[in-house]
Amino acid sequence: MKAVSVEEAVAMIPDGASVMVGGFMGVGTPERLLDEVVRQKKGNLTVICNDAATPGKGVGKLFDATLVSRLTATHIGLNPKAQQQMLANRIAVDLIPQGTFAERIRAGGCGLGGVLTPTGVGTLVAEGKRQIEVDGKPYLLETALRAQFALVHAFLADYLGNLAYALTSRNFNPVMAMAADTVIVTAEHIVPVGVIAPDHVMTPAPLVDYIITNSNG
Amino acid sequence: MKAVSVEEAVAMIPDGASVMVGGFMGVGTPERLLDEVVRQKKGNLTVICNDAATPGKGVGKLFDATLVSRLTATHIGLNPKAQQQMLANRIAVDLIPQGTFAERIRAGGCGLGGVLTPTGVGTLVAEGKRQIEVDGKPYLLETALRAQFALVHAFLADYLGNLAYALTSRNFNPVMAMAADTVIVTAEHIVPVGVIAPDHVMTPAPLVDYIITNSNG
Amino acid sequence: MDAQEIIARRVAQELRAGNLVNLGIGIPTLVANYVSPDLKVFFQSENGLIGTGPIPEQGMEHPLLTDAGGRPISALPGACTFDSAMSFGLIRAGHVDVTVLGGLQVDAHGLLANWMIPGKMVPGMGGAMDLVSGAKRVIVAMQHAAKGKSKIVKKCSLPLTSARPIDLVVTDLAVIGFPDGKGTLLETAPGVSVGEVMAVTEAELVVPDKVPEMKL
Amino acid sequence: MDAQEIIARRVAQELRAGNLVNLGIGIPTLVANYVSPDLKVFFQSENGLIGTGPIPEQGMEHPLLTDAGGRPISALPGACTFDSAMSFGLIRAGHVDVTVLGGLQVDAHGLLANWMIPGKMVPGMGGAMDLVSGAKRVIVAMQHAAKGKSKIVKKCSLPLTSARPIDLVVTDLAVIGFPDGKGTLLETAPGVSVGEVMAVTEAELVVPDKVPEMKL
Repeated sequence: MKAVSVEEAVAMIPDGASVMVGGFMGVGTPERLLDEVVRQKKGNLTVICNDAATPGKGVGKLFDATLVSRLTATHIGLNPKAQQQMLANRIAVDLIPQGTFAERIRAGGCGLGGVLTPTGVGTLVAEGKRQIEVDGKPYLLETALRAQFALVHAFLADYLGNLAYALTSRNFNPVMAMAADTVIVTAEHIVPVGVIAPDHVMTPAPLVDYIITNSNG
Repeated sequence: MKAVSVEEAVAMIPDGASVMVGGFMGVGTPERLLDEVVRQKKGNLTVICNDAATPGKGVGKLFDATLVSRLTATHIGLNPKAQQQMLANRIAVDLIPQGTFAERIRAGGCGLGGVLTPTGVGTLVAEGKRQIEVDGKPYLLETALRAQFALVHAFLADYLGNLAYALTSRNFNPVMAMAADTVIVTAEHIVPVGVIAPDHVMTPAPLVDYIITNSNG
Repeated sequence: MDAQEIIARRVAQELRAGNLVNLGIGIPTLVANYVSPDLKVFFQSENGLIGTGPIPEQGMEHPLLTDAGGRPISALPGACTFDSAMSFGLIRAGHVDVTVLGGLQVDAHGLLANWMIPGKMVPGMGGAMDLVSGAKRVIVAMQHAAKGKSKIVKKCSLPLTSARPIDLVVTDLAVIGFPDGKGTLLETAPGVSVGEVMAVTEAELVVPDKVPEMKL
Repeated sequence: MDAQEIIARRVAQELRAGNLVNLGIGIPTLVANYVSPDLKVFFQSENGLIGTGPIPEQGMEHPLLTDAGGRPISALPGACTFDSAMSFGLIRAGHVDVTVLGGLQVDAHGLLANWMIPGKMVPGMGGAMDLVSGAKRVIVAMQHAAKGKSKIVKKCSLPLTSARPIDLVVTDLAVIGFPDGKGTLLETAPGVSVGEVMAVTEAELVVPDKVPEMKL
């Protein structure tokens, strides 16, 4: 783990990068990193995030600034700007079931090629996917999903990189922290090593590449 | 969740049942439940456990009492009694890679039909299994594993059934607590509801069917 | 009693002690208002919480404790949190005993459409497909008809949410179940006759000789 | 310096600052003794711990803090624990930077056999197959020969642990790598000549003009 400024961290992300962003309706999203992505005008991004949040909040800021060219999400129903950009064909949007979204990212982070899920069998979601039977029951093969960067927000981080999340801000952060080449973290509080009890660490230190230290939150 | 005595709990397990047992070399194994299984002479069991532990410890006790007829595990190298019973064809043993063992149980507990793993491709482990390519890379299809009963050992349990595990006694307990029809738990300490912080619960209460209350540990 | 209250009260009666329950947005959310705390039902919020409590008093909200819509909620004693992979593991494997969801159409065999209307903006299915495929019991809570058109249809014209039939529909007019896969009128709303229900129902339903009235 | 110390010291030189490392039983376990704490290497124990520390002082052991053999260990400040699904997620996806394992045979292309001998009791592969398939870098630490027979073979006669070749073998006589998939003699042990190594090596190895001696 390396401590860096938010400016340095975001400077590493090239235009056109694939970026996983933690959070659920903007809760548990690294706002400071997104603000800086907007400030540095990183464009043409492939964003992987549960939802499009709302304008002005979470990944919603990236749609406000029209920085997104592709989006993989489970719903965008509460962000009219993302919807407009989708309808205008300015964003290619791939909408997938939320459980499948979670498992595909987990598979990417755990070295699995994919998982077999019953979700989506017999629906539009099955189109173009392999259907595989196990014990006579049909499943869809859903393949692993990874990204170049994961932007993660933790509640506590220590100086080794161990992370703990609070309440419903955990959501997709732990699985994304395993599924990207480079993991960049903001935390509400950065604490000395040993303050987070071993049993309470949710993301082990070796998974984290960079922690933003020039400002919390 | 229902609080029961260890005698009542084990009485529910019929001869010939399939039983997942938490623990890794006997660490994190519900010893009191196994002692009672031996006392009630539940026989012909299908045991699913990471290893055969050692004689006198953990699931080792079930081999001491020759109660096991089938075993799915990752290694039995430190239990000569289990080995003897395997060589004498008194136990059918299915040895599988440890990561595959964990994922098959997790799949069983998470409603997945199976997972694609690179582990075992091109080895004896691949025999009789479907090999599936994703993006040109070969994977083995490893199917979900479930049992009738899971015997789980926690560090803390509350009176709703929320569980927390300590240090290396966590191991397979959380995934097994999701993958069985009936989940029976022993805990080192049973605490009032609210004592385990929401973020520190590792097995949510609704997964637990029975907690043994007539003696801790 | 308005239509929504009828539906929510009737659905609440389906919940059993200790059930793990996931409520969708809209009418389903109202169900919690009619469940006695003594029943010790666990409510799951799929963004990562079991043990959701009422909306917090003003000033007691916390930005990191929210429902699936991002609105502040509270957590009851004994609540627990988890990540999204765990949350949908609970849903997909049937650890969630009951899910209550809204619907656009339910057909005569219990197939549900509730996530998209072709030609209109598709907001995404969120967790709906996993909930319908995985929860042990799926209850649809919806108005019987919309703009004068029956939502209980012969065959869904809208894209299905799952190939798995649901278990029960509760509307402002009726309770419909699917024994042996056949839509069956189980109850009528207070003061509503069987004939009145069938008059606004497109699907052919099995109608038993005696159809009791909902007890609310 | 005995054979095991030569191997362990040389393997230790392969570990980099901040690496997440999994050590197998036997000689691999000794590697930790030769790694400076300043390097801040993370050691994983696959039963659910990152940050394993030395064997605790007598009386300071705890039955719930053990290594993969069930023996008491300690946890360093900043250690963390997790379940087995997470543990092998870390291993399978290459989050584990280096694994050091024992071996029965390594062939000329880097394929490893280390989990069973047909006709003998099969104890099970434990985590070995996942480690060899998944860790970012796989180092085999073993004696060069056993009972006078080379363990560096033309082709493994024993069942393979993985179809994925390993990256490096360190023996009491040599360091062998596999650039372009060809077994290549990279270093010899102190006081051992290239000829002496090749005399006890069954596999044909690429031998560069200059083969340096291990610096221990």
